[in-house]
Amino acid sequence: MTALVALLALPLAGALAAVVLPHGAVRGMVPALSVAMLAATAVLVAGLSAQAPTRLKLGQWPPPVGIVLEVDGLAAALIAMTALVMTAAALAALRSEQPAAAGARAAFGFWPLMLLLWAALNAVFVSRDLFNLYVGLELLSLASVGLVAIGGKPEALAAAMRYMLFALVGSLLYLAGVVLVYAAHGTLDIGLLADRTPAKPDALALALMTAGLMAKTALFPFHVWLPPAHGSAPAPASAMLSALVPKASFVILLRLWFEAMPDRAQDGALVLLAVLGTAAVIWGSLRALLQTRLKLVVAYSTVAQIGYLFLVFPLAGGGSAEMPWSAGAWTGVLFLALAHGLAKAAMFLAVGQWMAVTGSDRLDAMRGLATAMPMTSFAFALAAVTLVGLPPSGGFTGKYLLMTSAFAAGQWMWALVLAGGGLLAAAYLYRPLAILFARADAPGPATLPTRGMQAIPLCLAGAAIALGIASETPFELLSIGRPAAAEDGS
Amino acid sequence: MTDLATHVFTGLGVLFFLAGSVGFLRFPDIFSRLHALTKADNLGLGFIALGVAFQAGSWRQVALLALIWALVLLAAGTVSQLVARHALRERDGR
Amino acid sequence: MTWALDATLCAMILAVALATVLGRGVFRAIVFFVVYGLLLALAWVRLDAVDVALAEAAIGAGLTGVLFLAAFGRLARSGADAEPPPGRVNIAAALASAALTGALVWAWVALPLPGRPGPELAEALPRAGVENPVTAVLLNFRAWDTLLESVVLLAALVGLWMLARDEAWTEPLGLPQHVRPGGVMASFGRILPPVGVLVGAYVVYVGADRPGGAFQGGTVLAAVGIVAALAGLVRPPRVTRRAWRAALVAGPAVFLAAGLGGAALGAGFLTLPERIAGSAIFAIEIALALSIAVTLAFLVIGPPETGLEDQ
Amino acid sequence: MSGVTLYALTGAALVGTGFFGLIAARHLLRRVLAFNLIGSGLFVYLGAAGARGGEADPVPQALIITGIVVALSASALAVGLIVALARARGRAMLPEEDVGG
Amino acid sequence: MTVWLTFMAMGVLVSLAGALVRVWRGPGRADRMTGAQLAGTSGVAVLMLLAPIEGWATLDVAAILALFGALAAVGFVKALSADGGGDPEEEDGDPVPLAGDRND
Repeated sequence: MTALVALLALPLAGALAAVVLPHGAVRGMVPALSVAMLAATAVLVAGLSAQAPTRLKLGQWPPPVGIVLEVDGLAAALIAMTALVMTAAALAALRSEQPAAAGARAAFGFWPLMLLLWAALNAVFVSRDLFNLYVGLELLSLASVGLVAIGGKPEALAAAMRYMLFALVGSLLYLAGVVLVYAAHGTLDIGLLADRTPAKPDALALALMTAGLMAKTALFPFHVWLPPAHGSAPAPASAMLSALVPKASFVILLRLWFEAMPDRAQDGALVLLAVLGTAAVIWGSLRALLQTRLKLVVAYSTVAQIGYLFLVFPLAGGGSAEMPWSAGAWTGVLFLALAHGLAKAAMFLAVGQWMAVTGSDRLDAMRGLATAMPMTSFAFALAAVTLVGLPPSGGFTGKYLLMTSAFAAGQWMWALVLAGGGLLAAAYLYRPLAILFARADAPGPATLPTRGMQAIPLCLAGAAIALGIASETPFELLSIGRPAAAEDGS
Repeated sequence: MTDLATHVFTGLGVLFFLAGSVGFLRFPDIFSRLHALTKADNLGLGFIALGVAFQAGSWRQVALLALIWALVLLAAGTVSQLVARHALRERDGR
Repeated sequence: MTWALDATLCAMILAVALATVLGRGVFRAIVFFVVYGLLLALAWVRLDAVDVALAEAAIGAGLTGVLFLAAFGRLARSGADAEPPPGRVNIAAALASAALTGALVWAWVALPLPGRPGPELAEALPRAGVENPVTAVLLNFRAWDTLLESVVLLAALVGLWMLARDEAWTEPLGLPQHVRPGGVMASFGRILPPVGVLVGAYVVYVGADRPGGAFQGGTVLAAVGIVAALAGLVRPPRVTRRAWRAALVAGPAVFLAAGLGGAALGAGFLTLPERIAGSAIFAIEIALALSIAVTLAFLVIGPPETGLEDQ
Repeated sequence: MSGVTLYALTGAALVGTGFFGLIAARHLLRRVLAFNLIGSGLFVYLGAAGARGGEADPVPQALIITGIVVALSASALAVGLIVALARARGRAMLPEEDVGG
Repeated sequence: MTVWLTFMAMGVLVSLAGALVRVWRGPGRADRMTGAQLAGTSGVAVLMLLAPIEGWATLDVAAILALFGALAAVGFVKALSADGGGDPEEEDGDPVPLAGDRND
């Protein structure tokens, strides 16, 4: 309980302090804060493994009067992944920040926005109140847009503006659904909603909220904002935005379809979500193949990887709910989400270091960089292993669980998507890897990042692999408080 | 008696408002239209405030009515002056 | 008869909204939007939601309007106020919009009778520390929403400041303002602030028992600051002034500290013990109103600018 | 038809009107205006739902006040972005939509 | 009394609609802004008329409306001055010319 409060309050307090304190003090505060957050995460996870989900009634008011927070395995796993990625991104930002070059403006803005983003993510992961989730999402979106705009170049401004428009539309659609839910049921609490008699407008509310969250998650065809936004933010910001932010709206989708309204999930709608996910895998991969800037390759890869997450809907919801294969699909998708977060953050942080060295993120500028910077190149390769889904990575575990579930359900086409998507990922990641590990034409760069700096992406990519090797612990964690719909029916 | 006063004053006030609007629509240029804004409407608002004051249950409410009217008067005076200057400049600037 | 008033009001709201969307010219759209906010405030009064009416009058009609007007002026000076000529009528968009409206109308008809937390709220209200139920929901029952909302404002402001030019970063916020000494605007800027501070403080103060509260009152105080700045009475500060940055975070900080205090005392995060709930909420409201006032004023005034870049 | 229903229908119509503006307009300031129309339309709808059956429900009112403040925050950031974008590009439109005119 | 006041409020709304016609037609930006100002005064009048019906807290809304009406108008003249910070009473600095649509 204390750990949960700390995980919510620390980043908020840190953000407030980062607005007031002088820059030097903020730089000193951030590592301490990250350590405290990691410690609180460890306490939270340890406390959770022993028992059922932790519930916190804010202000001691039970719903429908008050707001309930609940930490289940899903929330705890994402909080932990967020803590790792945020810490890594913060360390990378601390080490790469050059006050003279970056300017006092960017140096001032980065830390409050980053900490507000962290607070918003944790708040969304644990909230069980639909309107509270709306406020959390807005905080997330505004902080993200600010981080994209921090670059200040015209492309960054256009990307931030486009992001803002999609975020606004997404919020409004989600809000429309929330309004309908409250009008029909007089409560916003997910737990209470699950027990209410279904009302006629529920399907419309669910559709509106889902559409809004799809725009925020950047599911095809609402993905157009993502690559330019993630491509033009500073590298540590891109790492957070790509690894973490789409997961928040995805978690809300899971809460809606599996916890708040599982019995209102129509099979057709579930299949449609997975079809859009399939389209995202194909389209994102093809676009990634065509990019000449490495950051855009990585960003389009996020579009494709987000697509996989939507395969969970037909495999664990609707007619598949409480079937022998539904738990596997649920856990598999969460493995994919966690592995993608760690691997994607590693990639963006590695690219950021290469950009600092070569001055550009064009693919042809990276030729032979592996000789000079083997650690970051190895990190990129490990992250690629995870994204392709090769053993023994966390990506492999996720895909394996999903594929087994798809065959068991007789829905083999989703298995095909997983296999085909892996091949496509191998194709678009082979290009940068081949260039990196090619023989260098020119002498290596004169100044290199420190070894500690180069180790940061390696740690993240290593964690993504470790997720697959030691899959037992996360597997146990993710099964805590799994919604009934995704529970093993056997 | 108080009800009668309310009827009379609010009725008068609304008449001023309607007259002001007609003037505002029909007057030929911005400067004469600004007259409609400052004269007829503020007079109308004064009558309405007076009429409603007869329904008030406490002096606090009456004071608030008076304050609001004063606030609107102040704003209207300032605004018409500034907007007129602005319009003059906009016209001459072309 | 009352029904006719509602019908007239609704028709006018719709007409103004349509004029905002369909009329030519961005400036016209902005002016219609200002009127729209004003009419909505009337609608909220008719819907028995005076707290919302206060917020709408202050924020919807007032601050948002000033924000858009200032943006229009800046766009006009960059030559970006022009709109492209209207293309074909966008039939797909019209159909989608009609479908959305139709769906909401259908939902209204299909809504079950109000299921609302009436009994639970009535039971909880006496322990909330304030009599105004809306304030009780905002600052006690759903305090977590309100705390997050107060940092949403902060996130928007920090994001807005990131849009400043690097060379303008150490300049005061907003454009430099100047007025004719002794002119109408200068005297207006001197008369309005005391009145506004009075009204704003009053709205915050009565919020515990009657319609009003930190957000509405804070917005009025923000308006005072904006008028004072526009009239050249005060100069907006620089971003580097830490006292002002402290004012930005005071409200959320006091709110968070109160929430953590509850946790430290063993009552639980964001729990206000019944004995002190009233005074705790009052303290939070005062700090929040201050921060909201400063944040909103800065949001409208804009990021630091040199004022030299235009032409 | 009761007064409350009238407001709910108005809210629904406002959402549609704003949605049209959001899709059809290209000038970004107009789009942010349209965003505000949709938001307030939803709030009117919610407020009407809360006012059903006599006694006004305070929860929607609190949600709406929160929503109004959040909408203002988003509008302020969006408007700032538009101004910065117009200063950089000379146009208040997204590059890909800036055709003709 | 309720019926009478409601009727009067409708009368003021009708006059407000007249102001809206001017906002639509213009032709100048000052005409439109003046129309909005008139609408604001009418809104204050409606709120006053509704106070005995809806409760006197309505007057608080009216006060805020009056305050913000003035703010919007000052914001207008300021925003459209030559450098975005001027005063139409000053010697120099004409309003910004329209870049686009003249009838805007």
